[in-house]
Amino acid sequence: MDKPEKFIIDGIRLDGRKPDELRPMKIEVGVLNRADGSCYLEFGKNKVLAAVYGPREVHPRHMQKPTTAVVRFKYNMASFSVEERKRPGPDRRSIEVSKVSREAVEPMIFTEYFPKSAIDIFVEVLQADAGTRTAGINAASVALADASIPMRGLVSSCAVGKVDGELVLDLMKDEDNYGEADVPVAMTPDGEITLLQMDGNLTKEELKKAVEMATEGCKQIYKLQRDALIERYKKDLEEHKEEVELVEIIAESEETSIESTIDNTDESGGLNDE
Amino acid sequence: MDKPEKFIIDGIRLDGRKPDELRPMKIEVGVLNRADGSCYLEFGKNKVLAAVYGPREVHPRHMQKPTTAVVRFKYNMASFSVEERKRPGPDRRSIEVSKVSREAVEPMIFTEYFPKSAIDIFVEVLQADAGTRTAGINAASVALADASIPMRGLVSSCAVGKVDGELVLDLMKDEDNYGEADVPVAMTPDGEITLLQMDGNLTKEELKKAVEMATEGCKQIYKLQRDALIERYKKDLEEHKEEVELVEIIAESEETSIESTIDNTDESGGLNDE
Amino acid sequence: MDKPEKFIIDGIRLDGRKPDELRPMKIEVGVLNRADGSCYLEFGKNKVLAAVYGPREVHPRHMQKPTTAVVRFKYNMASFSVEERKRPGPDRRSIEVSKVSREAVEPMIFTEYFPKSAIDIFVEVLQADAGTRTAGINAASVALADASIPMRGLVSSCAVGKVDGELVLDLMKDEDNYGEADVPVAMTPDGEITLLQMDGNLTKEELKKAVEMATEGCKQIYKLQRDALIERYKKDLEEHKEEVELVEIIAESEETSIESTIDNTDESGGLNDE
Amino acid sequence: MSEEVMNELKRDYLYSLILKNQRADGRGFEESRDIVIKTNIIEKAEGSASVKLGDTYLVAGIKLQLGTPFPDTPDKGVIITNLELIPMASPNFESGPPGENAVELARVVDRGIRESHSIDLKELCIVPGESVWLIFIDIHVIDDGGNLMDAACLAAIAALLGVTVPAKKYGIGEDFKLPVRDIPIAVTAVEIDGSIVIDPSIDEGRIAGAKLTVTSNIDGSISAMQKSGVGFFTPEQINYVADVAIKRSEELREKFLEL
Amino acid sequence: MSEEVMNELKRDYLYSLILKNQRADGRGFEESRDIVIKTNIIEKAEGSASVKLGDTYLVAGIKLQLGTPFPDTPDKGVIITNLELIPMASPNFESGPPGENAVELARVVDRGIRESHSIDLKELCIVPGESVWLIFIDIHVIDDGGNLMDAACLAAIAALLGVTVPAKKYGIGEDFKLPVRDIPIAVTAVEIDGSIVIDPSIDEGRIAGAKLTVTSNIDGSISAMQKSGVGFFTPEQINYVADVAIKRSEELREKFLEL
Amino acid sequence: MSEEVMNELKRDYLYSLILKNQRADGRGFEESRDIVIKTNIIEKAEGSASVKLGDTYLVAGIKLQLGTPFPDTPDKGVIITNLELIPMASPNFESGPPGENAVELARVVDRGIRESHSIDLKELCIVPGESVWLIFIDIHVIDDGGNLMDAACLAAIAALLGVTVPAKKYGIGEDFKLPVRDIPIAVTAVEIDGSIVIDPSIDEGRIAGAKLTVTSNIDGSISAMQKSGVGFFTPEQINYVADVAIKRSEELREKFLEL
Repeated sequence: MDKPEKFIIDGIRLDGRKPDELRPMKIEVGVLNRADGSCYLEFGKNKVLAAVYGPREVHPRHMQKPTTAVVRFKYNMASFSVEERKRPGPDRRSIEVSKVSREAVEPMIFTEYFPKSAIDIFVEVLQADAGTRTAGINAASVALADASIPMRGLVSSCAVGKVDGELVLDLMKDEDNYGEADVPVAMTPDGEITLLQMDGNLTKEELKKAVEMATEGCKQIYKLQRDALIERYKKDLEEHKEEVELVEIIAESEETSIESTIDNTDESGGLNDE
Repeated sequence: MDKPEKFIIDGIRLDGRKPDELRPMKIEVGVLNRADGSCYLEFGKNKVLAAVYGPREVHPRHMQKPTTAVVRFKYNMASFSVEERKRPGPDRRSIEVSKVSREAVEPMIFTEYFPKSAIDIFVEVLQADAGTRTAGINAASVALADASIPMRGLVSSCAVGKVDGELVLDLMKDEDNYGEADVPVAMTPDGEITLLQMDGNLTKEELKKAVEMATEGCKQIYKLQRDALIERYKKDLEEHKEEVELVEIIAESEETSIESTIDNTDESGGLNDE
Repeated sequence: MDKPEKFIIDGIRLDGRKPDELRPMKIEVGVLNRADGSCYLEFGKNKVLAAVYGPREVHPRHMQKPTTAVVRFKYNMASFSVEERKRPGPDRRSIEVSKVSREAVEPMIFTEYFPKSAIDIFVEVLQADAGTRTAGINAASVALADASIPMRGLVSSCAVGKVDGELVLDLMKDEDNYGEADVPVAMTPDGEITLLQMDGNLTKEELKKAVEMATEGCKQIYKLQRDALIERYKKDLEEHKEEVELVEIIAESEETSIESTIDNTDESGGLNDE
Repeated sequence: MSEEVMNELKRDYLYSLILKNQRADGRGFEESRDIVIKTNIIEKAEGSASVKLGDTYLVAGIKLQLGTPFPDTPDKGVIITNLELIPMASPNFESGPPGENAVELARVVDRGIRESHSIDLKELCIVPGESVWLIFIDIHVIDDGGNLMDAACLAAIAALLGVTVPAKKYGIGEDFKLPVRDIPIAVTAVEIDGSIVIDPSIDEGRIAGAKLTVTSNIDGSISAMQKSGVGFFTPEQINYVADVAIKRSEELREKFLEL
Repeated sequence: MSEEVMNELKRDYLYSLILKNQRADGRGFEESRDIVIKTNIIEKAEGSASVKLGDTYLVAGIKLQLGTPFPDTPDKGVIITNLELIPMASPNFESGPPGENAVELARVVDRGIRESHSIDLKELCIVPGESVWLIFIDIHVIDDGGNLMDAACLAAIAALLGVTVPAKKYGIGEDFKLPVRDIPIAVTAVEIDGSIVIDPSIDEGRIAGAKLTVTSNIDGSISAMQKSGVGFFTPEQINYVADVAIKRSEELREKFLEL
Repeated sequence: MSEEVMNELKRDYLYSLILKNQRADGRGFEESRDIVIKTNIIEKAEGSASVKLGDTYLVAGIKLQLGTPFPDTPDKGVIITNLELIPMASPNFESGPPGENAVELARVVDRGIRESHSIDLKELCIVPGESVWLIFIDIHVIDDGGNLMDAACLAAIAALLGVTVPAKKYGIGEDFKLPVRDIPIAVTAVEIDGSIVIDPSIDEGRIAGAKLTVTSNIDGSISAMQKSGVGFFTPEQINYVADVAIKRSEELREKFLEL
């Protein structure tokens, strides 16, 4: 697609969203058998899988840390996930994305509980639209919870961008390609920022507003992550009926006032729902 | 060479062989100084060397197995061994050939005698015609015996192919290039199959017959391998005269009813016989 | 530059030097903060840095030697150091230069004092003219002394070449490109040769003379290396006044009869002198 | 250590079942696990399929690009098959370039498709010697539940069957369906203590001696075979596996795939 | 072991200083270390600069070559930025291909230059789609004294400002000055125990939680940001760092660099 | 550990022999081991030779292909020399890309041939700047019995002397003999406890301090030298080794090789 003349017409973006609206997101928890925790996540046309292994032994040994767990994060794109076939193996972009993604989730992990161990997080991008790193961080966060890794809270992530001189939430592909700025952000439930990158052109004032918009986006995503995890626990519990009520109560008490504004309609068509 | 019109004319193949006839094979045992066991083998125009080191220490340590020896097999083609110069280093083909070759000889090795150790087998192809993997397995098997690695028996290997719709033993280069199927096989003296690969097109019935033909070929090769090893022991014994009779008796008693049908005439022209 | 018609006119070379004259050399000691010892050295238009780390732990462990230190030498050219941008990472030339450079300095190191340890020497070429390996060895030798690694003496290095059928000391770039022979040499203060390479065409007699010329060149360089180290110690001592006289005496007593014939004029323009 | 003890116990248990003509998951020796195939799941790929075979899950994606043919087949398209055993799929997989298992899997998948002449490569030639279609078959193993070989072969051919050649995008005529002429299907059996079972689970795969994969075609002929593992087969066992594999591939074709 | 004890002690000491609004080298929280920039120090390079930032020392060299443009920007020159953490620079650096830190440094330097449109890439096109200038920015870290990011960005833009495009050498017209339109400057701050300090020394970098780099331009706008490190920032802290960074970059531009 | 004790004992024994002017295999200090050279042993190569030098055994193969010349020598063929220390040849060799010893061996072989102008590279130019012959010299070390350098040089030049340039196969005229103009031969000596011995066995090589290779030509001039090893030579020793090497190379040329 060539650069469109305008990205926002009468306050509506090319894919019909409002400037502050996220793309639909779908989250499935515990989709893999071998991994200790896993998550399949769709975010617009992004399709990503996250798996967590650990805490487990560190190989090679000299990478052990004496007082904390080592957290490793590998972000990888499938060869067929992008328009032009990608050569297998890590490139410079995915090395950087892996690093900042690890630094986005690691602050929430109680690594001190598992000295000399490794917690391995793998994110595979099966289909890439714009925003794969934010999709991957959202999925990784859920997979960590699914693996019962003790955490201070879930990390949620989305990007804010600038098109037609206006800030918009969660860039889709064309907005990303031709936009004026891209600011991926990840956040704790308390609004602490664990990922922040930016390229393009922003004024100080725009930066401030971008972080505020990202905060709203992350809150919505947090709700979806929580719902998906609760759904998962419920399913587990249906197989262990007697325990169900207890958990219901816990879930209730944790409920916050945040309301999901995304219609999580796209429940079909997933990779793993047979 | 372009594809010939016919590969078999009046029951005779392009190189003068009958359909069930092997190419000439020449085997020399103990040709290298540094290796614990070695073998030089010519099979048609194939010229291969096999060397065995071990049992020896495993590096890196974490590759050790607590209760058995690790068997490693590295098949490598010299850059000058083929028509078009081959870039040094392993390619995907040689990685696969190394794997199936190891799995062809390893079942015969008493690996349980050498826990935590490594037995390393190296096959170098100096000149490649068709059938280098079978030549390499034959040579490796003899080199293992020369290295005094305890084995249940020798493994023998040859291929069966299909040209002009007919099954033939031991494809040469042109038959391989233009043939309709190739089935490399390796066998124990008892006819148990430790290597079987196939590509091309075969019916069930042809497969059955192919395995039977390979069995006959392997029997002939087994005889040549045994003869070469006995020859080698004799030579050793000539330097230790007093022990010779005992071994003669052993050799006799092991003799089977298999008769070699190949004239092992090509005793000159080798790489190592000065 | 194309090949000039003559390299020596009326006994003077293209850059104004006499046949037995070195290019100007500038040596600064202790220029780096992190390294245990370091040296910045200009030799003609060559600009090189040497750093020494150690004795320190060996990684990986299996590279340890039980009775001596391991000496490692890594010669590396910056991508921008040469006319045509060099791809980062070691090529075959730098692997060989690293090896012979290590073997040029290692004989002078008391490696037996530091069993199981590593002494790491790094040479970075920031700008390459002809003779980078000799510049690197000179700098490495000084950096080893700066790191207080116990040594039998300093190693000094320069090349002799042949242009217009005549032997000349210390080839510059054009002489190197179009010359008839190049003989890099490194020497101990006692005239023992620790580096000798040669390519081109030399008679036995020319070889003899080349080594003699290199010996004279190395003596001059040795003086400069010593002066630079004394300068460095003096500077250190100025900060510890009371100790200064003692060292003056030591320096005096070590003084040899060798006189520097190089004007060490080029004291400005260095990388590190602010 | 405790892992080794577990493995020892598991091994003994599985052996004892086999002796009683049983398998841990209740299957018969000739019975394979449930299969779910989904196609065209990746819009960015020209073709794609996921296969769930018991606990095993993998995805194949097909990308087409223009490129130059091999010198010895100037009038034919090119197939490049790659398979990644990414560390997500198993605690035993490591990052890095494909090891011998990944290479073997990719090459056996490739041979099955190539040797059955499943893809009509001559129809993928644009200018002989200069320009042909390159077909990249990339297989991403996501959950290793055993018998990756059969799942990988199935995903590859299922993905290929849905490919539209994007000729228009490259300005060389109209898009067309990839000319697929055959449906090669691989069936794998392992030998455990003298018995032959097909579609081994991951635990069965671990305790098996030898393994044999037979890839067969619509007409009942065989296009690829591969023995692997430290063990052996008798000729009778090989003929038996070939029989069962051909039969089973017909069932799978009927149930899931058609030209 | 003793090294770890040392680190523990150092960490406690630095934390206690921060609590007293102090830094180990006496600087204020918004104060950066002394800077010395030298340009055109490598004659073989088309441009070069060394930067000394406190104890940190590195060299950037620029080489220009002819090459083909990227297919999606046929009328633009190409920037390739590479940074090597050579083992000379620190006992913690190892030989080998760039690791994640080197890659991140190179990419953030690159983004600052690229996104500020500092280089007018259209003027580096010779024949659209065929021949453009490739600008290789190679950064050699020689002494790691902390905050490599700011030093690397500074060296890159300082080196670029001195580049003459060697058109004559390639027989395509007269040499000309590289068209540099902006001077992006990176300023890095770290969070230590709730306080924000800029231009962290190596020890401060080690004990810091999160790190934030802000690259800003002549007009006060921001062209690149990068949070790294295992920690987080509040939105207020981010706005504060952006403010300080923009101010500091103006001072640096005034003192050292001009178009 | 016992290996180290053995090495210690062997070392002492060899040293004591040297002091008595003896070598373990009874040779004189200037005497080399038996040599057997066979040529044209690999039909698939344009030239080939095996060399047995005492216990050392290696094979050189020459392949010729068409390719583009280097930009700075547009009218000359190209020599590419590669040497592999494959793990078959010694328990000390490991798989993987050539290490420093293999690289050094290849480069010294290459320099001897190149600098003696042994191959007339101008006669290997087909179209200046576009098409020349590439000569691949691949040396496969099969059994390391010491002094690989001399054996490798010998195998390379012996193989080159038998090369026919396969012009016809590429459709560019008649085949012709590779234009070889000189026969560079390398002779290596080592210093052991002050004494100089030539053609070191593997054990002598291990205990030697320094090693010196001198490659000399038909006219008695030297085309390459290489000192290696952790040790040194006096100028007198170097002149002595050069003398012996030149003499020995004449004997070898007479006995084995001619233009």
